[in-house]
Amino acid sequence: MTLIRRLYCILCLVSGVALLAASSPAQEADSVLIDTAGVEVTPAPAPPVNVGARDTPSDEGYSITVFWELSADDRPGEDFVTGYRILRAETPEGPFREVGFSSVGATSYTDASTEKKTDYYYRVETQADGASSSSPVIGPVQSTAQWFNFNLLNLLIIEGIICLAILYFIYSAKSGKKLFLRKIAGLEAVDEAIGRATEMGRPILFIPGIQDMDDVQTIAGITILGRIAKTIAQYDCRLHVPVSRSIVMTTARETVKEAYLSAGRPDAYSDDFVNYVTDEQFGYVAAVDGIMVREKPATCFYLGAFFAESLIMAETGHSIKAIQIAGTAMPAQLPFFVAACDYTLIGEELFAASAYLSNEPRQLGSLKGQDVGKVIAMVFILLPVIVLTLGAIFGWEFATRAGEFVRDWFRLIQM
Amino acid sequence: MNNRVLAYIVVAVGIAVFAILAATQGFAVTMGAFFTIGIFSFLYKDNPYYKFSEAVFVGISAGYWFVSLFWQNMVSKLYMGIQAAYNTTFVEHAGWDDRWMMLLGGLLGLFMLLRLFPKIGWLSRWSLAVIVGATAGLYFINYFVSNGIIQLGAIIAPLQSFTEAGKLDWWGTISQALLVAGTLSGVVYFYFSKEHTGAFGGVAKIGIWTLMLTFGASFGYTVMSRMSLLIGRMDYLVGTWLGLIR
Amino acid sequence: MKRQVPLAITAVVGIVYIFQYFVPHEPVSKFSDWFSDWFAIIQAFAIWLGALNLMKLSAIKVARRKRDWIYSLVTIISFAIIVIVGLFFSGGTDFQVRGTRFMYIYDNVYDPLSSTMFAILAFFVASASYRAFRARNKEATMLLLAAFFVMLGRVPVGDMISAFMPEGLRFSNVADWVMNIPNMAGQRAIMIGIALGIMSTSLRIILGIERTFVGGD
Amino acid sequence: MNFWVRLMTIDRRIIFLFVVIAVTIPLFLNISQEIVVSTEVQTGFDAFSALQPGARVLVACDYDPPSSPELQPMAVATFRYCLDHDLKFIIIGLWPQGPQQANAAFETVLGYPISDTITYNGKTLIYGRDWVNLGFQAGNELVIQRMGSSIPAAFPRDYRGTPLEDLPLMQGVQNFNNIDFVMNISAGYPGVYEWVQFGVDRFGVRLVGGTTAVQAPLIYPYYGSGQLLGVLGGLKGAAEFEGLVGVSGKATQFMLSQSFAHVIVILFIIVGNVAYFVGGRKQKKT
Repeated sequence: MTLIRRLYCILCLVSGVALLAASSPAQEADSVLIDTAGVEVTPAPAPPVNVGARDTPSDEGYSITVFWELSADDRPGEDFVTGYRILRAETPEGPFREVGFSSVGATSYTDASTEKKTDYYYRVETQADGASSSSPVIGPVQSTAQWFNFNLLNLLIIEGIICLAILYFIYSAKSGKKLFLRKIAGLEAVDEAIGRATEMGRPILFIPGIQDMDDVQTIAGITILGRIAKTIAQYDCRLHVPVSRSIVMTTARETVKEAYLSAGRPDAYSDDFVNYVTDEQFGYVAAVDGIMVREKPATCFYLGAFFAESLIMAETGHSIKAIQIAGTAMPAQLPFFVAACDYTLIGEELFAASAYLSNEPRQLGSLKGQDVGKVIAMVFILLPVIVLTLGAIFGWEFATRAGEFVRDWFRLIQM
Repeated sequence: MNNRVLAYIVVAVGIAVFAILAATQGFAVTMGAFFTIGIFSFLYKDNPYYKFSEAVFVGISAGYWFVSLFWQNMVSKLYMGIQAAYNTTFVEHAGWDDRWMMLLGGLLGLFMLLRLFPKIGWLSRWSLAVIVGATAGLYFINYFVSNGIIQLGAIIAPLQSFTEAGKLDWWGTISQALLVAGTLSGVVYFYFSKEHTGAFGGVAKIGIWTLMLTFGASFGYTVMSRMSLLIGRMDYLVGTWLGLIR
Repeated sequence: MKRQVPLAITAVVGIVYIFQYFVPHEPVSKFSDWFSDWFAIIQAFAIWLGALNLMKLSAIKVARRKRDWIYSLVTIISFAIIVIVGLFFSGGTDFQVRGTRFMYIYDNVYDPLSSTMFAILAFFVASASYRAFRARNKEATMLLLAAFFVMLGRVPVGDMISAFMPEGLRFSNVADWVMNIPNMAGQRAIMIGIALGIMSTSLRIILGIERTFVGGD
Repeated sequence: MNFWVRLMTIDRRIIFLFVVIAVTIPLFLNISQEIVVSTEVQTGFDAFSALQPGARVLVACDYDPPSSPELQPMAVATFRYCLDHDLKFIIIGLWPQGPQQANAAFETVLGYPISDTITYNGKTLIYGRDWVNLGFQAGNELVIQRMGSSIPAAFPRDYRGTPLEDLPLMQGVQNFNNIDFVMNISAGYPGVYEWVQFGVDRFGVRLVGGTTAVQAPLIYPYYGSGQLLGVLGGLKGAAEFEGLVGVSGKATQFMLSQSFAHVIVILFIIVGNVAYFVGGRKQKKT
């Protein structure tokens, strides 16, 4: 070690002792030891400076963030300092126990094990192999909960924009503005499919997925059932909806009943249209397969959240030569529906279906709003990518920074 | 007549075979194998053996869920929850306990049951309204965060990538470009308020191709998965039941 | 009344549950936990409706000696057996601990049945690929190609038969590429679409524009 | 009727028969084949092996017997690895059968039924100190969300009703900050999807997902975006993982049947297409 370095260490040591003298007696003791032991043993590293602690913002109130400035000995390229110990106590006198450890170069630590409305005192120790030196005790600090999570501000803004777009079009549509919507093959085919069943005098099978009402896909499926049931009521054709969840059964009955009511055929409705089989995925499929091969429905709708059973149904449906219209937001099942069914609503189309079938301006308006969302998404992909690429090609600092800013905007979503 | 006799013979032989195997291989595993084969028989065609297995399956599984929900949700959650809340508030006098909120759940549950009484059945709509409203609210954010925003953030990166040597990695760059292009065209395919014609239609076309490649990939993986399950089943029949492997 | 109140409830609850995400402060931060409890409890009540419905239909079949009534009888019996065993002879709340009678039925009847039903898929996958995966047009061909490479690339044999090719073109690497580029692009496009779809569906429900489930429009 | 046309409209039961043969025969054969480890499995394993002895691993088993052919080998390999490297593990399940599957897998590793004290390679492990099983908890993704704020709140007791405070391993485990690593083995919903949405995005857990092959393509985007440290996809992923961990389990053993099955499906597709084109043209003429 050079003389300067040695002197420097002693200096740090003394200052450390001075600081410690103000803090806990225990610490004083061991630092004195180091002192008397003199420069023969590993000298104590400089303690971190300007140590502070504050309640972590935007949280539930169970954490405190401790921050500091690097110890004078914590310099890049030197492995003298090994890291920082964060110690906590509920009184200035201690006892202090370690709550966390931060590696070299770190300047803050979030202690996520605090209780609300309790005073905490912290100190941070610089660790060097064999020796350590502590900052003065700071505090008291309390952790409290906040009413808004500012880490999510960006999310709120993005969602806000899209919502406004959707709302705008809902209401502009209400005011009678004409909206163009492209045809969706699967939905164009619905009437034809129902008509076919009527001609053949065979029932129509509707499967609203196998998830419960706490899945938005099931809700989407049920809303579509509402539209379809209305048509079925008018065609006066038999509808069968076996379900795998009791709550779905209840909801489906409400929905179908209303559909028949609004179609002016309340007399034709019966609760037996909708029946519960079992919550068990494959028990349900076994039963539905049985229903298919025995009742031989002319048309099968599979609209909702599907898992493995999708193919069992689709293949059985095909073997009985039924027209099959499927739709789900489960990407893993889409290939089978696409391959085995006559029409498939892919992902978003499932959610658009009810609005599309309703033909009600406000509903259609919401679809237009979704498109705005897509445009926003595409812009947010394309621009930053271009900017970043150019930045990387021509080494434009500002471009790179701008691009990364946008990216981080999307990445910065956590609680 | 002949068919009937034949059927009886088949049934008799079947019972005999299973009886013997039950004796040699153990009753439990044979019962499992019995139902396994019963379900498989559907592959040949719908038949009484399958119908029987199906009926058992429906009954057993419905009962299974009935029992599970009863002990886990009705008893452990609702009853014990309220009990614990009662203790904190009235026995330990420790004030409010969040588990009191379970009562609200119980109330909504009762509303559901009121459907059994047509006069007041409409109250069940209130429970449904809560469920649907909460689901809508929760999905509104959560799905968008994990599948919208973060995916967007993940795409945003400079197109060109470099090899360890620091040279431009052409293939990597092209791939990255394709990734972005594929995603964008895919989004275009879902665009509702414009006819898929002209240049726009062309992009949408690329979009559907991308989707098809995606589906192909899923399909490939699914084949793998499904085959694994069948292997597992065959292992059960041939190995665990009949003990023919090693 | 019967219609307006549910719509109002939906709207209020929906909005509350959107905003709870942004509010870390109690009790709001607890709302989603509460909902999970409520839903679990509602399920526990609702299944009585389901079970009763199942029993009713089966009983009617048996009573009227409809076709295949005997199987409905089997359903009723097996339901009764497991419910009685599960409620009264399996040690109450730890009915799922190994060794209970309930688990015996689970392991030797329920499990083989569902596993087999699941395994049946293998056959349908095969027949579907034979029947439906035909290069009818460009789209279908795309799907085929991707499936082909992934299927071969994901099993050792794929690398055996493509061992002669340069490293980058071995099936496993091609499969990786398909997974990481086109597959990921497609998945993302689908996800973004769905995310928007869900947003506007939720919005329609909360605004009461989509109201089929509480009846009528 | 011409041969190709007949081939096109072949009775699917014949196809079924082929499948059975293709899958069953290899079970009796004993051909070893080299298994190439894919990057997503490798990175997952690396994240695993970066853990120091004594680290707390949360093993979330979200599957039931039907999917166990694919997933059980992963669980077995995971526990084997934890035991070999003195990692402490906490078992939970969002599926009712998950924790039992975990116990079964654990017993496969040990080779005998679990008890409160077990010995493995001379090491003595004590329940509650070296591993715990917190059992099943209803509520799907919301359970994960609750664990983010407080694990004791989400799982007040372990699977046999012991309060958490009586389990040494759970001392000082407040939330995900006190968990070093999460291994999720899932067959669907709730599963990796939900663990990413709630565990990773909201609480920043370090997550590796083992899934059925069906799920794998769905979670690739999360791997690409760095939300997942690794992906074990289906039986192949399991076999690769077994290879890295150094066990020759069911997955490795089943790989041959797997290869055969894939080949036969591909043959079906090819034959189907040939028949379609040749036969299709003929059909138009006649």
